[in-house]
Amino acid sequence: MDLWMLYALMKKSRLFEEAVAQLWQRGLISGEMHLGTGEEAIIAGIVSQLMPGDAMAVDHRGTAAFLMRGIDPVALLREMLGREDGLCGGRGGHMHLYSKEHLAASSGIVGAAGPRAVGFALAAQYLRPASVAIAFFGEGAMNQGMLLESLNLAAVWNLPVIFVCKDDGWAIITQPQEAARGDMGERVHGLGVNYVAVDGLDVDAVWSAGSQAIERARTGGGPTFLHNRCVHLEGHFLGYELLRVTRRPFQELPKLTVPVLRSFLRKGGGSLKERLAGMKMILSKLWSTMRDPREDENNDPIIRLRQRLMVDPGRLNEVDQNALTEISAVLSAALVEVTR
Amino acid sequence: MDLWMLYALMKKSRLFEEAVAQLWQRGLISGEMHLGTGEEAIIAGIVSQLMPGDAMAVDHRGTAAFLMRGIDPVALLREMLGREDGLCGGRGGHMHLYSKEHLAASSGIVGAAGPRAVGFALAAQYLRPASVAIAFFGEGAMNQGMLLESLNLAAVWNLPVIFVCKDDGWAIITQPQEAARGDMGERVHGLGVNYVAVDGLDVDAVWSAGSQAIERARTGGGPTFLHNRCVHLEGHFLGYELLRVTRRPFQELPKLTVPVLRSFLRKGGGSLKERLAGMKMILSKLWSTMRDPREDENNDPIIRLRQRLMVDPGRLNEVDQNALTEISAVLSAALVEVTR
Amino acid sequence: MRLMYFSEAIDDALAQAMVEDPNIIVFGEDVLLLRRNLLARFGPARVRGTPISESAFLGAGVAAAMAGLRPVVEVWQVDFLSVGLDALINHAAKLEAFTHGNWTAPIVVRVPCGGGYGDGGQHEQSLWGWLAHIPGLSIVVPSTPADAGRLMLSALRQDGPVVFFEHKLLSEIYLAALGSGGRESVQFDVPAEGNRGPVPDKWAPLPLGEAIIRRDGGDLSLISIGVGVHRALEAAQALGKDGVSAQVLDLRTIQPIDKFQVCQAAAKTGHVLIIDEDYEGFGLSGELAAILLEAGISVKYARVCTQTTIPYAQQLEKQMLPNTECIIASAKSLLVG
Amino acid sequence: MRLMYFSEAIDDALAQAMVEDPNIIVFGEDVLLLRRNLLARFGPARVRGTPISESAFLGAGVAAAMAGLRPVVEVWQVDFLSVGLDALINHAAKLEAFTHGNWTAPIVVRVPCGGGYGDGGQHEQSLWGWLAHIPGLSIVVPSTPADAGRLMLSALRQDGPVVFFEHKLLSEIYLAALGSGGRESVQFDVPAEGNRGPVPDKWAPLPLGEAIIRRDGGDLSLISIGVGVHRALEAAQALGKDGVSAQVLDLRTIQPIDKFQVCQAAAKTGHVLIIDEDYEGFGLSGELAAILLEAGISVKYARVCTQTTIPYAQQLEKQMLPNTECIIASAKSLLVG
Ligand SMILES: Cc1ncc(C[n+]2csc(CCOP(=O)(O)OP(=O)(O)O)c2C)c(N)n1
Ligand SMILES: Cc1ncc(C[n+]2csc(CCOP(=O)(O)OP(=O)(O)O)c2C)c(N)n1
Ligand SMILES: [Mg+2]
Ligand SMILES: [Mg+2]
Repeated sequence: MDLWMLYALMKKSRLFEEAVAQLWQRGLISGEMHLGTGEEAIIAGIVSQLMPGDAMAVDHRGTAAFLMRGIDPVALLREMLGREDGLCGGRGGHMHLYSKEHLAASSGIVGAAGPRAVGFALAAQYLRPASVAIAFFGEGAMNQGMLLESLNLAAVWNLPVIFVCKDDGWAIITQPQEAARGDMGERVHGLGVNYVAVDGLDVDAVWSAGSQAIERARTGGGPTFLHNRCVHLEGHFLGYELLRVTRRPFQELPKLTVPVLRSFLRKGGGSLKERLAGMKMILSKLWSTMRDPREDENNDPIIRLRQRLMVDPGRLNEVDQNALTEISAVLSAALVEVTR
Repeated sequence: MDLWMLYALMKKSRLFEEAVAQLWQRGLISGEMHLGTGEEAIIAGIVSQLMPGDAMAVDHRGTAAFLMRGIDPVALLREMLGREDGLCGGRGGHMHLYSKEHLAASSGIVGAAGPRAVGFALAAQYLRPASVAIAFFGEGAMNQGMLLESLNLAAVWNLPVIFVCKDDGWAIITQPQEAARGDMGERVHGLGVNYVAVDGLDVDAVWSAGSQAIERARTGGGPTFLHNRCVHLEGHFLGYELLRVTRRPFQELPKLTVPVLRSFLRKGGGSLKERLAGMKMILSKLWSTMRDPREDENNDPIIRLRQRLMVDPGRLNEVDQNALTEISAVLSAALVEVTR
Repeated sequence: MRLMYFSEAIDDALAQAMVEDPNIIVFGEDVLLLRRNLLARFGPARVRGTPISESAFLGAGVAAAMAGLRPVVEVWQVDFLSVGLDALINHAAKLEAFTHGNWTAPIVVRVPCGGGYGDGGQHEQSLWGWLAHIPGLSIVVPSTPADAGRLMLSALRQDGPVVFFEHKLLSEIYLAALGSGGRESVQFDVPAEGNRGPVPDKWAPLPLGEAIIRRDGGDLSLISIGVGVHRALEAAQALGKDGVSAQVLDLRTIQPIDKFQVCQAAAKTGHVLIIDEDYEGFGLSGELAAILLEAGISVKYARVCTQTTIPYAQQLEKQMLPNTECIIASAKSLLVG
Repeated sequence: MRLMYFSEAIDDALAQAMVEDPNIIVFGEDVLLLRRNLLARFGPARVRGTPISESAFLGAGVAAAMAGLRPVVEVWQVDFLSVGLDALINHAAKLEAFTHGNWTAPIVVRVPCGGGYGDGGQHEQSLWGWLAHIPGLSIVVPSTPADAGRLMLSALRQDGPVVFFEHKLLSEIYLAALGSGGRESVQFDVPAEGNRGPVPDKWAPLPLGEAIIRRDGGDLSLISIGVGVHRALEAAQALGKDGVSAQVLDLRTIQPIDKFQVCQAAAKTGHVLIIDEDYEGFGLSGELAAILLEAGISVKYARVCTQTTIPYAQQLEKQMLPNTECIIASAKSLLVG
């Protein structure tokens, strides 16, 4: 494992996504935008180990994985800008990124990465022995039947799949304690798949767990599930309401609370107790976001890795500079003919 | 628990289904026919404990459950005969039996009993406190996403559902070792549901486990999964090919093997090794059926229960006679105007 | 009369119904966010979040309806019904037939639909004509706040299952949640009358199956539904300037469908142009053609529908979805040809 | 020329293709039983059973196709696609569009369909017109053994996904497996020519999108697909005795659909009767009406389709499915009216 290489991957991905965020804010990218900022250690730890012939099934948060897989960043950005010369001719957009040569495919349907990785791995069994398929998805997806089915199917067919769960503790505004019961490890085991819990903020840990899982898969040992915890720095997607409220409470809080309070007070409906219980749920959502884990620098995998790499500040600075230069070049190349 | 009452239920159900089988053989009942013979202990052990307001979601093998729930057997039989005065006006047939007043509903879609029982239980929470909902399904259904999802949902909402898995070791011709990995108990636990393994051939055991599960559900303790093993005496459905071969090998075996052998020998295709592996799978299916567990009387829950009730042969004889009389009466009532 | 936004109107009518009928409950993913106003008024027992388990919670909704509740079950987008269709197709839709009318499942499935905000092909489908193919489902696609609220009220009074389509381009809630989020730099082609409009002080149900003429005209009948109605109205106005008098018929529901008004409109002008944001083939536009032919009404006919998978790029997306220019061009060539 | 049963012909053509192309694999629930002949010839690596996990294995099939295999994925009955549609609707069908033509998923989904053997409303649906609504799927519905084998060969050569419908009433394998099992006391109304017929010694592909005239006639065009074609032929013969000369057009595939022959047939006789075992509304019969109206062909039109959920009782089932008597009656009233 080369921490410097991993750091460079993560840093470039971060800069790229930050640029995407700005373009989105300026209205140059349409639709929803789910960033992967905060999960870079997970993506880098896995994707850096892929070889030609390996495949990747990605969810709605796939930019980092595509970037780190070595897919042309200019084409990627042009895709998001909806240009004819984008990765998919502007037809897909950020939730529907595809690269046939890299066997990399995204999907906006929660859980679909599971069956897809199983199919990729099945093809590998016939056509590309010792190749593997990765599925990236969130903890929310682990309540989706097709993903559960696909774990079992991968186990039954002993396929080289690595199921990579990026558990940020949120599925839009839904938290695991509201949406799932039972232990994740047991759930995965009960579907016949090897389970490993990993600190998804530590690229070292992800890389090591990933390395074992991938090796196991390449040598016919079957699927593994890596359960990685992380924090999404921009919440569910750009413009995420709860985060907006947290970040600009004076402007945003009234927009949310005034109608809620008005409704709370309206004649007819639940008892006071019921209404209060409802209010409490809304407030607790706000509260959970207010205790923003993003404020703790330890929850940013890049900051964490930097601390380790500080042993060589000169080299770190150089890598940072290179990343900046590279992404700036990508930006200018992609934006030719677009910026007004 | 009243073993005599349970025996009577089981015996009547057996006689009823045997009559159904005959009518089906005579062509008076159309379509597929999945009997529940062999699983009577499971059904009786659970259904006998239901109260008004309790609900039942049944799969394609639902006749026994409907019968034991006290739904008019004449209407039931007339339904299978496709008559206007059948339980559903002849519109449903044996896979689509419904009784609104009993909150009992079947479905031919494998796994659908799960979400349905969850919905029934949800309604119970609002409208019929302390009522429960039962889901009946096979072990094959435990690979169907919607059933897996519904276990989790029942746990999240802490619903009064009893998931009753009737594990006969077969899903048509597919056996669990080919179709599932991981331990069933872990799978269920990992979805947040209390798991209990039960000997489904022993009505006593089912009743006791069921009683605890139902009590727990009625008092707000949430869902339980009962994993009951059993043997289906008629195989998957009437006319089941593998069983036919076993039972009438001289007539049936050639029909199956001659085309297979011809294909095995055709030019072009797999290597000899691959072909032999294919042949071996077919033979092993036949072999599994040949070692017919049905030949062991211990696998018939009614025979097993009789052995215990032999302490009072007089009473046993009386119960048998009553069952016969009752089912004969049902038959003649249902068949009025039908038999030619 | 009050002024309301589209989804506000639906929620308001729903709230009125919830006050009257304690058996109405609402659930779906993230409804604690989407229906927070209802949550604050009716409490968490009647407004519930769910896991991302569409098969399970749609199925549960159908069964809860069978057992006495009136669930309004929400799915994030109609496109995602693909993972949970069994409950609707094989259960809700067939129950009444299977039981010879004895048992029904009065569930309302609330689904955002439609495109024009940049999410692309897996998130902007319409699919109302698709679902209408299955006997036993009612299909409602309102185009104004007033209709939306009133049709929600009717939906809640049906005996059987209703799929209630809420066009995202009309819905202030979904637009904010999905399309624009925290930015003010984007603008969508939102039909003003569809997005906000007058609604009654007290909601009264609008029966399913009643189309309405949104604009009268004698040369040509534009028949549409949802956002398409507003595009048709815009086109009709432009056509008016060119001396073409176009009528606009808003179907409002397609199952049941108002055959009478369809035939009347067609017979009146002899020229029918269907505008449908759902896919062109094997859908609403075809069914309308069959209705006309069955009635023996001979007309000139054309259709402007979504041809294939909706592309992401803004310009391509705009061209793919039925737009005013397309409608005008088709209308003109229909009248000439 | 050889004589073959319907499914035997499909399997035979499939086997020929499997010999030529090692990337063709077959999987689905219980295929070890259903395709045991292929299993014995090609081995378990190419013929695989699956758990009852339609979402997972259909999705896996689509992805395997993306990654270089040519999977033939089987589902027990088209009705059960309801639990696994996402893979087809949102993935297989959209891939080519999403990638601007760069990537496709050449999967063949083999689905038994249709009724007439007593399983009722949740097991006897047709749904071909339903799936045809989704752009990006090819839809094949053969009516004879020869067509079935040849169309399977074409399906295996398509770039994109194909749904291959196998009517249970034509299929000796499904009839034995589902309808009659071990008894000889039942008899279904199986069209003889559809169930067994001459097939070529070596299979050659039949291009998708080519309809065929099964019977010529000048008064009336019966347009159908699958088992409906045989019912139409029977009706045409009966009509012939009454002096009505009816033409029968077998569409064979509906996506692509042979617009040219549809229009030609309609223009020739001026009277069109659609016979479709799929549900009537928002489906094939409507699309055909639209095709005619778009082409400006004015005809007398009627349709005999499945009206609603198929009832279980034999007599009711027979009445619900398009049957010869119905077709004859509709034809006569169309000619008179
Ligand atoms: C089948 C389906 N249901 C619902 C959605 C709407 N949706 C998009 S992302 C999301 C949350 C996903 O949560 P998780 O899997 O934890 O991933 P995260 O966004 O947290 O990375 C939901 C519900 C969808 N895209 N697909
Ligand atoms: C969704 C779905 N897929 C496939 C089928 C076809 N099918 C009917 S019964 C059955 C086997 C079910 O096995 P199991 O759940 O173990 O129940 P058992 O028949 O053994 O009682 C299958 C595959 C179906 N009815 N529904
Ligand atoms: Mg998450
Ligand atoms: Mg079983």
